[in-house]
Amino acid sequence: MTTTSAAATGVAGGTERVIGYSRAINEALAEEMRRDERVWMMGQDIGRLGGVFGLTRGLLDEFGPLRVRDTAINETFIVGGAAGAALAGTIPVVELQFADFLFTAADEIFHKLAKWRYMHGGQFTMPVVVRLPSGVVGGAGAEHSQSLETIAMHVAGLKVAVPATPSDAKGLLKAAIRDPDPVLFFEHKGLYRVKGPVPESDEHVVPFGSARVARPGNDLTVVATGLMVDRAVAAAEQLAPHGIDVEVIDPRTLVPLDIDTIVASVERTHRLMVVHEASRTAGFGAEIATQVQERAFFALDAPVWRVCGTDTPLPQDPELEQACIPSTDEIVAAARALAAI
Amino acid sequence: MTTTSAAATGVAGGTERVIGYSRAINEALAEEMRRDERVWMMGQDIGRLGGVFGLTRGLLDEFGPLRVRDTAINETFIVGGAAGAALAGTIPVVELQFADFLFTAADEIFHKLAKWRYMHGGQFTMPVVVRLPSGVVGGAGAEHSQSLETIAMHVAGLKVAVPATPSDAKGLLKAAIRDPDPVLFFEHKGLYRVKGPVPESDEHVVPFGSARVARPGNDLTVVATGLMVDRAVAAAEQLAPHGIDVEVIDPRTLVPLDIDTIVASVERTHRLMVVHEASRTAGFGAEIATQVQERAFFALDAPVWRVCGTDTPLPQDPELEQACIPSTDEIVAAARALAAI
Amino acid sequence: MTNDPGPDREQVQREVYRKVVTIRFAELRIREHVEKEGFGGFWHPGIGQEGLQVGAVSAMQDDDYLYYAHRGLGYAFAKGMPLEPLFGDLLGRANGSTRGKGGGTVHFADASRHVLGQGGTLGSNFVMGAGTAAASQLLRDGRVTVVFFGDGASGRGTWHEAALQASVWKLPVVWICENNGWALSARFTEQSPTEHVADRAPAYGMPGVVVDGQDAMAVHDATAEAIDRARRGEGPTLIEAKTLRIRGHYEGDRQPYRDDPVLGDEIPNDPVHRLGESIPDDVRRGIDAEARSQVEQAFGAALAAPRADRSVIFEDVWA
Amino acid sequence: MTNDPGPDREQVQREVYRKVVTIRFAELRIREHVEKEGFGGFWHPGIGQEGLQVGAVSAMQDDDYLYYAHRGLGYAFAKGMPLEPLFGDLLGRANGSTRGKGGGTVHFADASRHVLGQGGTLGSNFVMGAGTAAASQLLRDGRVTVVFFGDGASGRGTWHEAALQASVWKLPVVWICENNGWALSARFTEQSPTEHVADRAPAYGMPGVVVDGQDAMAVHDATAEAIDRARRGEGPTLIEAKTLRIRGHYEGDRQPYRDDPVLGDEIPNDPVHRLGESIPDDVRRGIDAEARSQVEQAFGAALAAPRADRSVIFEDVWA
Ligand SMILES: Cc1ncc(C[n+]2csc(CCOP(=O)(O)OP(=O)(O)O)c2C)c(N)n1
Ligand SMILES: Cc1ncc(C[n+]2csc(CCOP(=O)(O)OP(=O)(O)O)c2C)c(N)n1
Ligand SMILES: [Mg+2]
Ligand SMILES: [Mg+2]
Repeated sequence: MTTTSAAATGVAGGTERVIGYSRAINEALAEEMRRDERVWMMGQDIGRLGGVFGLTRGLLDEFGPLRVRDTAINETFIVGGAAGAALAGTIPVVELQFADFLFTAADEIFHKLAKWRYMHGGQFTMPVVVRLPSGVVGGAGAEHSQSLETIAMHVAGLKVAVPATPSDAKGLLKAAIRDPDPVLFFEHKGLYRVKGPVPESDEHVVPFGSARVARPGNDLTVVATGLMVDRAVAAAEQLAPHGIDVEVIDPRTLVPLDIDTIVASVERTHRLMVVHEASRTAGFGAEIATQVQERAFFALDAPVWRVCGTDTPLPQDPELEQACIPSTDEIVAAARALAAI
Repeated sequence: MTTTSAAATGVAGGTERVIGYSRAINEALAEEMRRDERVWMMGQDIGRLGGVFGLTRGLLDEFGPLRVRDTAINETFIVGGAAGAALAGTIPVVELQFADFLFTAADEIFHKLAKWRYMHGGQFTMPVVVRLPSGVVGGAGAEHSQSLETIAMHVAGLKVAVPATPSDAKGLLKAAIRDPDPVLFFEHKGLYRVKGPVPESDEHVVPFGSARVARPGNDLTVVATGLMVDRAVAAAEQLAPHGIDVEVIDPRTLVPLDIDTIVASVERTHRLMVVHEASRTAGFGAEIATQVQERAFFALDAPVWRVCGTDTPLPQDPELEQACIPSTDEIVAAARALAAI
Repeated sequence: MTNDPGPDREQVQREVYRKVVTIRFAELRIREHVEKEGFGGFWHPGIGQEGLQVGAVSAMQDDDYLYYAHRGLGYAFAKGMPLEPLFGDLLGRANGSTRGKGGGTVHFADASRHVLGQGGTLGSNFVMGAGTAAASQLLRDGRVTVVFFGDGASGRGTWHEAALQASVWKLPVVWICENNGWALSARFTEQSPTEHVADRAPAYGMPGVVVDGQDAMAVHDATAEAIDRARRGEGPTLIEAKTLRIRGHYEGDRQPYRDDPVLGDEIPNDPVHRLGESIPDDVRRGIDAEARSQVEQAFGAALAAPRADRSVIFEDVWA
Repeated sequence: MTNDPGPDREQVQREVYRKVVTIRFAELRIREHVEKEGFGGFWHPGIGQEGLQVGAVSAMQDDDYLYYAHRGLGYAFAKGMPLEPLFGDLLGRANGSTRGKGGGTVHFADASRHVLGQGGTLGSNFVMGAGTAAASQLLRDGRVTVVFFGDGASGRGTWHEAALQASVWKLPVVWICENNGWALSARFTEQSPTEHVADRAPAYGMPGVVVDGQDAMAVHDATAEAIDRARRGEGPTLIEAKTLRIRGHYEGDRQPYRDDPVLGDEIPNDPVHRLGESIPDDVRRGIDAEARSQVEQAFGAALAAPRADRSVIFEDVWA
């Protein structure tokens, strides 16, 4: 355990430790289950195995088989059952093994979770968290690698988290579990092993709808999420010596979206680029671009650009897969060109 | 049967009749099934009943129960089965009773239809059409009224049609059936009874990726689809006497998208507004807005605006429902304000 | 309201009769309204099926959970919801339980009476219901969840996923299939490889029971037994109540597809008559009069209520 | 290659042996590669299950359609796909059948041999397969579709939707469940309310057959019978082949969850030995040597092949 300065980590005061993104998620689950015994989990292989990505290790031992339940291969039950269990006063945190599998429970996610409260006149709350291991991870193929958060952003009724650091993974997951609304929690599989400082406190809760400035800058605003945040920051560091001072903003949640922080930045930098791993067309980059030009059109000196995943399915081959999502080099090149407009 | 001038209808030459949007769809199905005996249909209640909206009336009698098959309530089979049937050399045209039900077959739509060809190295084609009665219709509620075409636009591998007139409904459906790729065909339920001129010819095929200028104008470009096209044109007529000459463009297909026609228009009018029934946030309006500012930023005199469905589920009450989607009045008001910037 | 211990059988039957006849009057009143005034949405009449709905729900305890199906109001009324909010929902009134959000006939809810609602996509109730039962198991609250569905909905894959898991976990849930022989234009006999939906129960290691759905008390008894079993921790039961769809799929459906004698107004084996037989005439007439006036009054009140205000559109998206 | 008419049984068995032993060598070669060189993707070893895969597929005609499962290469090789493109897929080589698109062990295809592929989401094969069979019914092409799946996948709702429809329509499809007792870390006995997956067949009005999956010829015979039935227009059959998962879920899985004796390298009732018994030693040794060198040569060729070029990324999205 080390104590780092607030400036270095962006976290105000307190004791911190450097832990992995996976560990941060595991701790959030354990702490919230200790805090509130209505919190429980279900999913495939989360118990005895501790999850395909090891995120739930140790939880079966601590909380027992009624609170850490291994299901059969039945995604509609995992999500729809969670919805039903929420109506009966519990707080289910469920895992789909891959975010892509939200399509195998889409009626349950986009109808039951998103709309039940509304359709039934607000008589119920729907405190469900769906954990969704997301993004490319090295050869998992077209149906196990997608970034589908935009779809969740389009359908009203779902909150959407896209943590990029261990600290945010933990703090946002704790916020998600405490939230009375359904949350789709997109964990990036490529970040599971990344380490970073996380506040020690049990009350490290990161509020939804508050963006994080990952790197301050003055010449160009880059909005990035998930795996792209580090690449954008790396690109910024490469650009700095060339006199291009990039501000990198990580919105952390897409619903609610902290557009104010983004607009304020663009009003200073006059240029915006959105970087995301999800396919380009009709991805959330378009929404951010559109909102910014709606609100700050006359502050923009250049069009808003996007650096995004290809409009293709993802090939299985790990090298081809990387070629389908933005690299640091691509971000550097695009940022240079945009800054030159 | 009447012969109308090409100028009045936007259709080049030939004999035309005025028929309903439903009838146009029914004719397209019948003609394509006559033309190619590999074409067949399945769905709930499409045979004996002729479809919940009557779109398939008479087809069972003409083509028999093996080519017009009533299924049980099994959307994953309807879509996934169509995918499998396409691999075996047939051309399935399937109906989901409401577009919203694509969520009950989402794995089949967004994975099997969209990616099978790609994942298997291009060895197969996937000539499937999924007909999706879409949009508000007067009291069908949150899970029977949505406009979900944006989601299909985001996931690569699916073509997306959104016909707004009887002529386009027929011509695009014929094109969809002839297309070797999977097509999601969003029919607007609120247009089923609308009539319009449709060319007589069996070869009235409207190519995908070619927008239609529904009303030419010089001061402001409005892009609208489906039920919104008529409202946008009505708004344009109201604005004309006030010296605001609106061009209304109906892209007709979202994938592929004829962005060139839109950009060319904006380069003339210098202002763009997108009108859609789908929820605003991360709707396809954002994509069009973003592409236009990417390509014609310096031609824009004002931000691109959107007039869209609310970011809420749709209430069942028909009056409340109408309040959730753009009205002609709202389009008029927004266009006036945008023109004044 | 379980079978035992509780009020004696005669009282149960009288109460079931009262509720069934009330819903019957409600059915007739709604049909009249839809025919005369039109209707925003779809009204799926449940006339003729009220007996099984009320019979089954009458076997539930007050704090047991209910997911109903789309065919009428019998389920919710039997669970204690007053008529006025139900009619209010139907008519899109501000006094409806969903204030114009759910409405149609499709959605109403009453959290205090554990009426949890219904999914608009058939079969979503299966997984929701199993999940509610899993919560009861976790909380050890002793509650049972009852899920209604039609013969058509039984084909949805969610059934398979929910039923397997419910059986393996021995969840306290009771599945009640209203088999009225039709799913819109699809005959059950043409859509099922087995004679009964209940024939599928062994695949899930659960008891399957076929019961005459026109016999409200038989449904009551079968449900009571299944509920007891569930409450004892022995897991789910599948009950199939055989009934008939008297009218079209929705009011206004002309049923061009229907090749059995279209039933129209005749209700074979009418549960109202069957339940009424053993009730003394004067008592029955008193109940009927009371039910009729209750319906008239509630329908009038709903009609007189204001429509929901547009401001509700933006309410209840988020908690 | 149906049972009758066709080559005599001894020849069939010898051919099955040849394929099984070839796949066994392939399994060992791949394991060696994954352990030494690592692997981009997941390799789900099928070692020990080759017998049932090859046995079943050997009962298919050349133009019958195949949807395979994720456990090894036995299915595709038995259907006639050469080893080189299969290894190429595995290694992400340009000579793979999917040129880096599907790869892993998961996806390969051969349109000319009617190897149609596999969905990455378990259970999607059910609905795809039923649909392919519906096309055959429409085209009257006399083909049968065979769909493989695991005991775990049997819980997906797509099974229910596909199986009901296939039965009612009497589609020419044969379902083959490889029950190896595990779905990743989930024991079948803890996830199923019935002893056998095949116990669910009566719910779908179709025959359910349990067969020893280590006995390749028994699986062959059961499949041949089911295929004949399907081809005669009598509808689907559910065959459950009992087998064992010898290794982890994927190569590298340390199986912390596994409380039965982890099998490792011992293959009880090894199909290779069983099939080999009746083949004269010298013949068998000849087959083995040939198989081994075929594997070595194909693996070498795949290793030597170039990786797929980046340009393929944008190919095959559209026709
Ligand atoms: C997933 C899904 N598919 C289709 C529909 C459309 N639909 C509504 S009711 C109905 C028929 C239902 O039949 P059944 O379950 O037997 O109930 P019944 O109407 O006979 O009471 C259909 C097809 C739907 N609501 N949801
Ligand atoms: C819909 C879906 N859920 C979960 C998974 C992840 N997954 C892949 S293989 C597997 C276990 C499959 O078990 P089984 O069907 O018995 O096949 P086996 O691996 O034993 O051959 C799981 C859970 C998936 N691919 N698809
Ligand atoms: Mg029915
Ligand atoms: Mg298995």
